[in-house]
Amino acid sequence: MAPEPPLLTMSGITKSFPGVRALDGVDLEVQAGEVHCLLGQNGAGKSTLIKVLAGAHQPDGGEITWRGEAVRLKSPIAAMRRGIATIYQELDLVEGLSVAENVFLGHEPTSAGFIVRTGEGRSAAKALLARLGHPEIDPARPVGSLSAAQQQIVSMARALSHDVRLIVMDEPSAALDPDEVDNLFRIVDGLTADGVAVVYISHRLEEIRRIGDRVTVLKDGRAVAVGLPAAGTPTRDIVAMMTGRDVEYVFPPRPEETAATTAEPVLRVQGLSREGEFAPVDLELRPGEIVGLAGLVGSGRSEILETIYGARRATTGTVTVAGQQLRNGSVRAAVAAGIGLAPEERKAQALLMTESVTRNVSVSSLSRFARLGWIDRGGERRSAREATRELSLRPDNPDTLIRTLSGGNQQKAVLARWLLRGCRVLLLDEPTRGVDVGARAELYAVIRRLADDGLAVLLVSSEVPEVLGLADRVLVLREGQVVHTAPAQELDEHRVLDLVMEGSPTP
Amino acid sequence: MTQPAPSARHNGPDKEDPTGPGRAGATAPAAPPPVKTGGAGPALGLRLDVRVLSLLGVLAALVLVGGITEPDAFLDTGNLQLILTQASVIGVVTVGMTFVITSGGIDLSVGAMVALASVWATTLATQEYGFAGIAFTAVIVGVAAGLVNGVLIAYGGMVPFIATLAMLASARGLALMITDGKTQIVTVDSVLSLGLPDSYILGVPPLVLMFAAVTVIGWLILNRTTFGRRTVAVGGNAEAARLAGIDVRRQRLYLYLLSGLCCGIAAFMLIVLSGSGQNTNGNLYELDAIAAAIIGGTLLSGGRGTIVGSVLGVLIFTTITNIFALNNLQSDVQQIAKGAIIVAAVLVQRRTLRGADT
Amino acid sequence: MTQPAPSARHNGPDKEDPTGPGRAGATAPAAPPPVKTGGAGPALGLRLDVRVLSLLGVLAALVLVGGITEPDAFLDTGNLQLILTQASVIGVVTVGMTFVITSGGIDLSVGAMVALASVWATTLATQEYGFAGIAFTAVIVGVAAGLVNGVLIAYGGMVPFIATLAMLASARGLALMITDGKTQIVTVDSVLSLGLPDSYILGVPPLVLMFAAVTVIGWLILNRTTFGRRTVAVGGNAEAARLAGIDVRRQRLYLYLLSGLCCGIAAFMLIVLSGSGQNTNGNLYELDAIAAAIIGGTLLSGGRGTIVGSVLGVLIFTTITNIFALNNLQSDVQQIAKGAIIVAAVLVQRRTLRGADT
Amino acid sequence: TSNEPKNAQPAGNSQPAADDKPGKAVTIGFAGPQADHGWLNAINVNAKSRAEEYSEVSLEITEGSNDTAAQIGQVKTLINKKVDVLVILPADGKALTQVGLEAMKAGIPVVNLDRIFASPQAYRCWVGGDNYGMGLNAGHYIGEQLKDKANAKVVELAGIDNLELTKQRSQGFSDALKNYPNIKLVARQAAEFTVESGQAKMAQLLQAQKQFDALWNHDDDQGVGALRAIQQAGRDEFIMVGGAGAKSAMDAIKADNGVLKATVLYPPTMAASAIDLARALGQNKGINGLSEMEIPTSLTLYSAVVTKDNIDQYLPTGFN
Ligand SMILES: Nc1ncnc2c1ncn2[C@@H]1O[C@H](COP(=O)(O)OP(=O)(O)OP(=O)(O)O)[C@@H](O)[C@H]1O
Ligand SMILES: Nc1ncnc2c1ncn2[C@@H]1O[C@H](COP(=O)(O)OP(=O)(O)OP(=O)(O)O)[C@@H](O)[C@H]1O
Ligand SMILES: [Mg+2]
Ligand SMILES: [Mg+2]
Repeated sequence: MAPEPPLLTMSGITKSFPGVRALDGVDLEVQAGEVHCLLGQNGAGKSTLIKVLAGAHQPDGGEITWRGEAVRLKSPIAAMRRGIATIYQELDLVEGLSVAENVFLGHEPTSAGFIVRTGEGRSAAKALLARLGHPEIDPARPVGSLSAAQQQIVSMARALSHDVRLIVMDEPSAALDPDEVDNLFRIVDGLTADGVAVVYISHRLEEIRRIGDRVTVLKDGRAVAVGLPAAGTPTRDIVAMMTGRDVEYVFPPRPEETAATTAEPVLRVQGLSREGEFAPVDLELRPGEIVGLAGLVGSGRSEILETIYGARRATTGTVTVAGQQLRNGSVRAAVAAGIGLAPEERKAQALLMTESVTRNVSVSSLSRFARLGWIDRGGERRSAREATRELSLRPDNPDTLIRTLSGGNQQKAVLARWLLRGCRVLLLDEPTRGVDVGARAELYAVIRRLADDGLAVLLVSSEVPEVLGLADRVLVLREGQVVHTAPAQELDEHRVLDLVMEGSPTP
Repeated sequence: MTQPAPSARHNGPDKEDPTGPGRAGATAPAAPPPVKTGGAGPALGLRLDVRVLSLLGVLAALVLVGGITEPDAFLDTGNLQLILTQASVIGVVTVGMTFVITSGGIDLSVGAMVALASVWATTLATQEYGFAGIAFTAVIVGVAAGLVNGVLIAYGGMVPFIATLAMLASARGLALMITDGKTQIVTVDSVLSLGLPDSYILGVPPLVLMFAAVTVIGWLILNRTTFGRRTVAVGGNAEAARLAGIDVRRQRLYLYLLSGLCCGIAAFMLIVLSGSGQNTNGNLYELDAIAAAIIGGTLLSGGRGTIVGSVLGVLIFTTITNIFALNNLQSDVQQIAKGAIIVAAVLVQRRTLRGADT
Repeated sequence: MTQPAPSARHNGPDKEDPTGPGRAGATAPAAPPPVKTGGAGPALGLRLDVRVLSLLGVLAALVLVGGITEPDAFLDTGNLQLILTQASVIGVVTVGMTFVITSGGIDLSVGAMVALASVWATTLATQEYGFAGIAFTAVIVGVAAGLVNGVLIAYGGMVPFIATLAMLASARGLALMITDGKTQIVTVDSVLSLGLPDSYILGVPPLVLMFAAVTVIGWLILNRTTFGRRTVAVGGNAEAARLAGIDVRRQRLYLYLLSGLCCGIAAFMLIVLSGSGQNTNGNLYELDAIAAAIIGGTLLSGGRGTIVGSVLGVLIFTTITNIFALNNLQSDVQQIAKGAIIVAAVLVQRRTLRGADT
Repeated sequence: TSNEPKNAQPAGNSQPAADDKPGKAVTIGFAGPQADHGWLNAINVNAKSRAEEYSEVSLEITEGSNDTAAQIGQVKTLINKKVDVLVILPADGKALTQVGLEAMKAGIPVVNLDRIFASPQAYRCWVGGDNYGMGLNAGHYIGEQLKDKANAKVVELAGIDNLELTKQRSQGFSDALKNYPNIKLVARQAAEFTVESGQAKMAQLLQAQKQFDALWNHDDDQGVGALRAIQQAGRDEFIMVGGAGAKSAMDAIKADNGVLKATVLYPPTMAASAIDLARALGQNKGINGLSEMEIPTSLTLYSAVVTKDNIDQYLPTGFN
């Protein structure tokens, strides 16, 4: 292969935030038409690097060469003009605007330079969505009413609405179903065939294998490996480079003889339903048992969890904890009975971002540390620290601001909250979303250990291997109905996917 | 039984945003949101209509009350002209305010800017230049004050509440300095006559026409131009707007400037209406304009704005005042009733919207 | 090169709530927030100190100006007593307001509640019950008005801005109705004497002591109790607070009740200060209290509140007024200067904080 | 009055009430409401220009405020500054009684201007207008004009309802009308002493009352707006009586080309008188024209009705 000049070269990029050196001299080189994967643990600096590339951050130092020419990308517009489009990790859509308006935000088709040609925008958006395999998304719909997966498609359509030579995708698959991921990869293939380069970030290493050409690994703001062949490098090596240690990327063993089979169920859900969201569900959870809910995005798994938890009001049915029926639609009743929820959206639904780890952990058990409302802050801090230590949360400093923790550690803090509260039933919604491989393995171990200590766990995850690997028993959900229940050992990925998609309309 | 909020979920992947959940958390209500946005999308158009309809319903109820209590005085052309004229000045201010609030900001200085523009435009020196002098000065002073707000907020990084509060104090002080507390009577005939029945066009007072024009232009800008699109984007998700290549700061600057412009126009209209300029003009316009915009359906947290709703909000408040006066209610009863009507209107509206949703 | 603002993203749920309590967006600054809290955690304590220090710096600068321009009148015990007394009434209101804002809400009705409580507590009928009657009535009326606010907001789902605006109108109307516009003189000697120099304790006026007590209690509640913790949690992320098992609605109810309580206390203090009850009392306290809280460092979007900062904010405003009065500045100049000083203080503070951040 | 300066003539009777020979130096503290209104501004102008006439008098004027607590602070500031005499025009008389007492206790004589303190102990001398009398005189004037008309209708455009003086004016007005059983007060709305509110409220009143015979407007400043509304409605079937005595109103009365036929005075010259009294108090003098050794404790001004007939006499007192 004749060495073509690279499309993009970034060299010695540094970037500091107050108190953090996010990038410490990173190099990146991307060829036209390749899929270049960017790997690294949470907080390694991947998103920061691509924000520099997108013109959203100004680097403190380093050089960017674009098509052989040194450039400064002063603003997102400057990058877009050169053909660099970015799909950000945090969806960057405006919920109040329609799909078409979002796709063309900032470069609307106009008459006289300022009057928006709505019709033109809609048909162009429709064409883009069709090209992405989603003609069913109505360009006039407000983006806020779309599912996460659909929003991801809109972000993609926005990137393609520019005349691109390089598309950066920051964890695009985190919110997608397996078949959606297949679709995404088809699009990526189409792009690279046209000579467009793709920078791809994901914590799912198997995806890298499937589409990646070359890999750059970041660790603590430095590139520890640049331009490795994606196919030839063993997973173990990549993980070792990312984490700096050997991680057993396996699920913790199930106990031989669970109490689950014998004990009385601690949680009993009978005929629970919510109109328009899910049909009546029956479910029993025994102490020590992990039950997985598998299903497509939008199949109603989160709704089931939140309804059990009382965050949504059930249309029919009851939830019973240790023989005691819970008041419908009351989170406080659920919490008092010993249910804990680690919700899907950590930041929006679980974390107090401006607060310390201690306060995030203790928020559900405040009255335990209080006499007449007066908080024993020493006791609070000690207990919170105990709980976080038990889950080996890092850094081991209870005064750290929660927002500075990596995704995996934030998730541990949420678990610690319920550990401290002393709950009997734990509802976990996508506990590993956006969490890196190393932390993931730790989380699996923690969850299994909690179960072994007698907790009943109900787990929702979009990653089928995770459900199969971690759960003892699996409920398969399709369009709000439980279609199959079986011990995890009796299922495999294909079988689950078949069950999940059977009869569902082709996308 | 109150229903717990169906925790509307934000459909995104893990948000690793280091700046935190920002203001959204603050806005999550404990009570169920009246408009669920889950479910079918095309309903949006319908929903906006439902909101407008519910406002029209409130207005219709008021008209009914007015017609029943004071059939002669309420239901006649003169009173319609009166209500619309009374709504005009604050209406124009509210259009500007709607833009600012839609972008997630607030402008407490509108009343003070109206006062400043109205007194500056009616000094003896200005009046020498006649109609054009007065109109031009009013608009320019409004724009200049808005520019100061915009620079402080967009480039000085001040919180809009504090920056415009400072402008409130300064502009009122400056207005007082200019007038020395005196009422400045307008002697320019062409300005004065604009407020008299002779210049009504097909029975419509010119001030009402100006209000209508500002409304229509405001609606077009908000709904049909890139400027409006960007305003909504900045209010809905400023970071997303920035990443989409919008110059968020410049947009904010323009928005406060626009609000100042509206205040300048309103000041001119007030000069025409009252035949004078006074430093007490525009007293508490800020509260009236914000209240009208919110009642109309503009989100105080930004990201959604409706000019039609704002105008209906203004008309509702003006009609209430009109009915009170026609019925010769005294100040105390008026105020008590006003508070009660606001509460009733909002609660009824919430119910309607929730009903329409199922 | 200024760095583009990492403007706070909202990633909260319930963005679409039309009447939700969210004014927060309104405050999202265009530029980086004055206190960046990203980065290392342990610095938090230090940073708060920096903020307090910067406020103390502003105060010191003002004292310097006062001392230079009017050395005799400014720097004496009488003037110190005066400044503190002046700060007391609005200070107590601001403590309540700080809680409400910290929880992501707002209370526009504080001034009106002070007025209502002060006139109710000074009717002839009430005065018959002497000291206790007056004090008790003032507090109860404040609490009752706060309760109405709380119910409308927490359980009626009304936007705080609108609900408390309605209360503003109604409470002022009711106050006017009670007094019929007349000022109600207090004839109870024990109340009157509390405002006279004879009852100063070690030179400290009782009103200042009451202010100090409210401040200390407020600080303890916000920083040392579950109530305070929940207030911050609700303001920081209401949805997360709800899912963590906090009864967000009840918390909101209590918070508006607390604000009403503070207004009741302030009303009693104002009765002592002025020896009368008047329906015009507390005029524009809402703006003053909000401004003091924000200048002090409480986030208008909720999730961060500081009693110490609020009190310093009140003292800054009171000192400015005092210096103006001592220097014989007239209303116009005073207002212009006040606006300018607010802008200068905020910009200086921002610079200090940014400096301390690196 | 030989050494009276010829410049800076305040409106009205320039005859100083007190002995005009320079005496010992006096510092007069002056606290008034916020001068955001024509009449209040005239008060300030009168006080200032009268003080300038005396070389030995220096005036300490605090910034005006309409907030009780704030004004208390301002008076206390003046007490702390140890002025010799205080002239206080309170935003609310009763609410400032306490500071008045405090000042008197501190040995500073207080001249209470216009809005009266609740306790006579709180001032040494009170000078002010007569709000009740103002309403009474307005009522009598209108009564006389309409006394032969059957079923006469009268409309009242009041000032700020929050102020006690508004209630007093309204009370006097309705008491006067009781003498004329043929006259009925058919509507009353309160404006805010501003042109804007005067226009708005008057427009509503005109809409509500299709025909009436007389209008009493409490304040000539808001009267500018009221007249504008009347002009806009094209109405002229009634007579209008104003209040306070602004220059613009007097000009209109003199021109006699509109509905405004009279205004009831509430003379801002009282501020000049207050300065005279304060100076005399500071110098322990009596006042000219009275045989008393001491300054009287109370001086109520007469609210004259200015009409076309006597306009020339009062025109110089009209304020802007
Ligand atoms: N705007 C910011 N202000 C302060 N610190 C920041 C900011 N953005 C990122 N950081 C910090 O920089 C480091 C790198 O963050 P970055 O988001 O780039 O990591 P990442 O590799 O994308 O992680 P993840 O896999 O979790 O997405 C982290 O320590 C993060 O906390
Ligand atoms: N806040 C919301 N606003 C709009 N639509 C919503 C909201 N929450 C959920 N939905 C819709 O409800 C349906 C169910 O989505 P949800 O994501 O809860 O399902 P799920 O099975 O839990 O999938 P996931 O794997 O994404 O958690 C989706 O179609 C989604 O669009
Ligand atoms: Mg990232
Ligand atoms: Mg889900």
